[in-house]
Amino acid sequence: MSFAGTFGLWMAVFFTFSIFSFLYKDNPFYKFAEQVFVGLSAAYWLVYLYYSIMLPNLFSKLISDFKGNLILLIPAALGIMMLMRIIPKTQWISRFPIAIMIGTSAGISMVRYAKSDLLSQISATMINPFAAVSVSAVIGNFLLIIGTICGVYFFYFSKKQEGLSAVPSKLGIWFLMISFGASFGYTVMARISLLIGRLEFILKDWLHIIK
Amino acid sequence: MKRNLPLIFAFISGILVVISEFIPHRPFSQMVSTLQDWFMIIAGFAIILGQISLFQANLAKIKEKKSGWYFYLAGLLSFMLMLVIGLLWGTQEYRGLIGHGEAIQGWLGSKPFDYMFDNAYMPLSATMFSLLAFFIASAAYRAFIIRSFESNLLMITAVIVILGRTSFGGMLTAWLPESFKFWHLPNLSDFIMEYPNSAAQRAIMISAALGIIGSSLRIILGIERSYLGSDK
Amino acid sequence: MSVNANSQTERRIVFLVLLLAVALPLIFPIGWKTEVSGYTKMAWNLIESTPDSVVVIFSFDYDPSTMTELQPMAEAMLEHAFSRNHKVLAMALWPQGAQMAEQAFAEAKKAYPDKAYGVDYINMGYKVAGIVAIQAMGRSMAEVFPTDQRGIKYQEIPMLKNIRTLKDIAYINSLSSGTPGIKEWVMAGRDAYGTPVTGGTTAVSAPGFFPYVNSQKQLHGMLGGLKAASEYEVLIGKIGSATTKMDAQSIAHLLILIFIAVGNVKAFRARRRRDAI
Amino acid sequence: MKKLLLVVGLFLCVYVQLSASSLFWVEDVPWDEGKALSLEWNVPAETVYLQKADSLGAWDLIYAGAEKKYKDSEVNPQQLYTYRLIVPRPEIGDSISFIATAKPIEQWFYLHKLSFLLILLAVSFAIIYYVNGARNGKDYFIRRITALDSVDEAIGRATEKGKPILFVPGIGDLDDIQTIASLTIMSHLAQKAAEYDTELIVPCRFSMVLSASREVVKEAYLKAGKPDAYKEERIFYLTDDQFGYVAGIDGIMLREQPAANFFLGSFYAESLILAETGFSTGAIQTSGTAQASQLPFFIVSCDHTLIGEELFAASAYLSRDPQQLGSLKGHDFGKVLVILFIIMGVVTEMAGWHWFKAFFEGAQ
Repeated sequence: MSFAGTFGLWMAVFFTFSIFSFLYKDNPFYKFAEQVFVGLSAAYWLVYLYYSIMLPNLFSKLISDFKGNLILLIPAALGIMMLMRIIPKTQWISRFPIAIMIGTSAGISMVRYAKSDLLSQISATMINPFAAVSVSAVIGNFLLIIGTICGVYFFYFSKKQEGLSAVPSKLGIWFLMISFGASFGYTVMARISLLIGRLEFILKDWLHIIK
Repeated sequence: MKRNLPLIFAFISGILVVISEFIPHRPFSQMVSTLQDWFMIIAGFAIILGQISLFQANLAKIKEKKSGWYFYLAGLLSFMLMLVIGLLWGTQEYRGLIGHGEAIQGWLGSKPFDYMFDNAYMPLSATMFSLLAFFIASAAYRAFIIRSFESNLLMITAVIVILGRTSFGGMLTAWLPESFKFWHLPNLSDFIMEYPNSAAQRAIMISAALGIIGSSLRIILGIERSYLGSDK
Repeated sequence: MSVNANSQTERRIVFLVLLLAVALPLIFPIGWKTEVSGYTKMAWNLIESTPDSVVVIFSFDYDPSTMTELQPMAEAMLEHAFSRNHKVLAMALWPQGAQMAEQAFAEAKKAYPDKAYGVDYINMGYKVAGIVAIQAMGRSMAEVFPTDQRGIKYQEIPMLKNIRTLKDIAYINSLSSGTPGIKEWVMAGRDAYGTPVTGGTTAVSAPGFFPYVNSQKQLHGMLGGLKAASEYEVLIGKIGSATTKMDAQSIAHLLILIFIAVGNVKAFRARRRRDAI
Repeated sequence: MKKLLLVVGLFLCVYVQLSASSLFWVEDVPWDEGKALSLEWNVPAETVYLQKADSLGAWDLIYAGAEKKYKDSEVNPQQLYTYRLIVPRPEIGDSISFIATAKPIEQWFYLHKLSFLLILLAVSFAIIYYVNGARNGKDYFIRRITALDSVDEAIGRATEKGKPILFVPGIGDLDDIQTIASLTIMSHLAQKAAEYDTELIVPCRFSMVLSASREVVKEAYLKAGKPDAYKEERIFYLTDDQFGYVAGIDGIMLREQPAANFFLGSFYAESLILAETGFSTGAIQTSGTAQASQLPFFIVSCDHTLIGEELFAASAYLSRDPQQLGSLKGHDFGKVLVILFIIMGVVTEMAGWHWFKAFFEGAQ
């Protein structure tokens, strides 16, 4: 292997161990890796943003066909207004791009969530519970309908939840807890895979213990 | 004026987006994607703000010789290094300011930016991510304790699903007769994932969607405005 | 929740034991047999029942971030295809997929050293444009792949002499971790040209593809995650990296359950001690 | 409008002419953005081949199979498209072909989104109605949200110990409503922190979030009457990178040892890294997110967790601002509506009246 390759490998190994060392306790190696990570990644995203967004979507378009892309001057102006924050006196100007961005985001989120998380989830729950092949699926369908309704009711804020009205909300919590347990258990595998991936790097690429 | 005019802008842009969702005709049909492209461009400008903040903060710590200032110096240097090599020679797909740097590429095996990406950024990021394996174990050890009925539910379903996802979970209940197949651990964990779990996820999604619709509406109508700060 | 030195030590023990539990099975494989699920068996059947000497496509639609799960699948299925004497055309809808293919070939060659490049297998490299590329392959493969990864002309590749379009391919195997991937192959490959499609994906995205494994066989079974990969290794009788990694997974899962049990015993004791005072 | 009608009428005439063949016809998909054509044929054949003329007039195969219809979504509005259907006739060793053309049209309303529009309007009007009610002095009740009752306690403990408070506004940018909800909660916290003279640390992942956070905290200090205590450098940017950001926050937690951590907003895989590191430093932790997949980790590792919608209700709960409470009442109206629709949907499905569900499904 070339010198650059070997050096790169050892650098990767060093950083891997430095991050792992954090599990024992805070130490200079972690501090070093942490600061390098923050610095590197900040610059990485700046460079990435410049090449993959600013250059093709703004600068190249304006340079190659300025008149045809006049509309792009609006986001460019808003972007520059955003940068006015650097000077304390002109800080208030940045409120315009912020307000426009937040207003647009609010509009986008409103329709997007109403569609994918509200409407489609409601219609997905409109099922005939008996239209299933097995007994367990019929029971499951009932659980699905009851669980969804009780879960939604759990989030009902404008009524004290006591007496009879506490029952569905209690059921709702049970469903939430079952779901949290299930998601936790389901995720274990993916997380262990991440560790296997790192150990594979150390044992295979670096130490050549496993093939 | 410094506060009310932005609020009017927020109102107009929000309403336009909502209306355009229902109108298939141009220019409305392209409004959302155009605005999202704009968002990226504005964010592209704005990232500089954060980087200046980072730069200044590190510089201040180094100047004041705060404890561990050399770590901040290392951070600053890695920032500069990545920025400079990225701009000079570009990335795998893009040409940098002074070309592709074939000579350096021959020596390093790839562009300096990609070399740093592969050998520093990637291992740092992947290792940080893999810490989750340890934390998921310590969280389970500490928190899955028999206490109240609710926490027991959490623990029991977690145990069933953890068992059901591996090879020995299947072995454990493989002796069950055909009529009890439902209780076979992989089947049981699939059942939990498919029904009670989906029900709760749906409930969270539906109510959170209502919360998001409400918050968005408050923003568009200008009721929620703390993000703009004060008038002074 | 206050944390004392005692519980810090406990945390460290948990971390260390977990590290060992994952590392040791990787170094010393156990080779636990996994129960084979229906979908995996279906995928295996497709490759097993396809006659020999046909040309098949392996599409590497993933990158290093999902290698842990997908590479073992690629290796196991590739070995199976080699054992059935299928001629494998590797391609990639993801830029880094071509490298993944190279690695998989290198691994499979260890078991089948006689397989020759260009005669038994070929790497055509990365193709942009996802579904559009697949549609174009339905019209003419030579147009989509003027040359292979190394620059050999399509017409000069022995194994592709009689291959003109996707219809001449016996089956397609897409190993995918997102878009473009299995879905595109099903829509543009199987639905439009009738070429059978099978594939593998990560455990997280697998449920999204199950609907395609239906009576119309839009997908001839599929592998979801490491577990399915190790099942495939059981079917071809190999203790490969999936089985080893699955051993590590199983031990780690078991260990977490032991942690939960120990945690409960400890809490129970502490409560008794409190009650006694 | 008249012109529009005329144009639509003209198109109708043209296409009736062109699609006169009753064996193969192409139609514009109605009520859409003019990006789809629907093709249907009625020919007795096992397999048919459908071709489309490209810009140069060459035929491209777009479908082969036994179906009787096809939807082409790769078209542009107001352009004429020509299709050819080839039906093989093996018994005579030949094939028959049909040609049809159509033009996709852009309309002014998505009809299939009607249910979506109605439900959105219903919820919005309910919210506006209750907000108005609140403005006119109506008082609305809100049930306890346990996770929020401990906020004062957490700040109090940080004050007692003389340690700072850490507030993480999630890893979403400003285009995520969860981030904005988090910022409104932060404004209450910052005000409290200012009153108690406790330091507040806010690391941010995005520059826009940084800008908004500074505005919010500055205003809160102003409201608390302590504008001089506001330290801009304590609200800072780390990096745009997900795990780089987490590595930085972990470092802060270990070195500054904050006595209270708040993780509110949108979180992904890093949730557990943050919560477990925070736990190991002994801080009181309050978390909240609408990201259903991350809630389990917050629940097991944090002292208090805002689940889903509670995150959006938090600012109303903390401020007791009548307008915010009114809006919350509007969400509750939405929940009643949802529950009713689900029950009606299940009943109609069981009765076999599928139009009800279909009406709601139209929106996708």
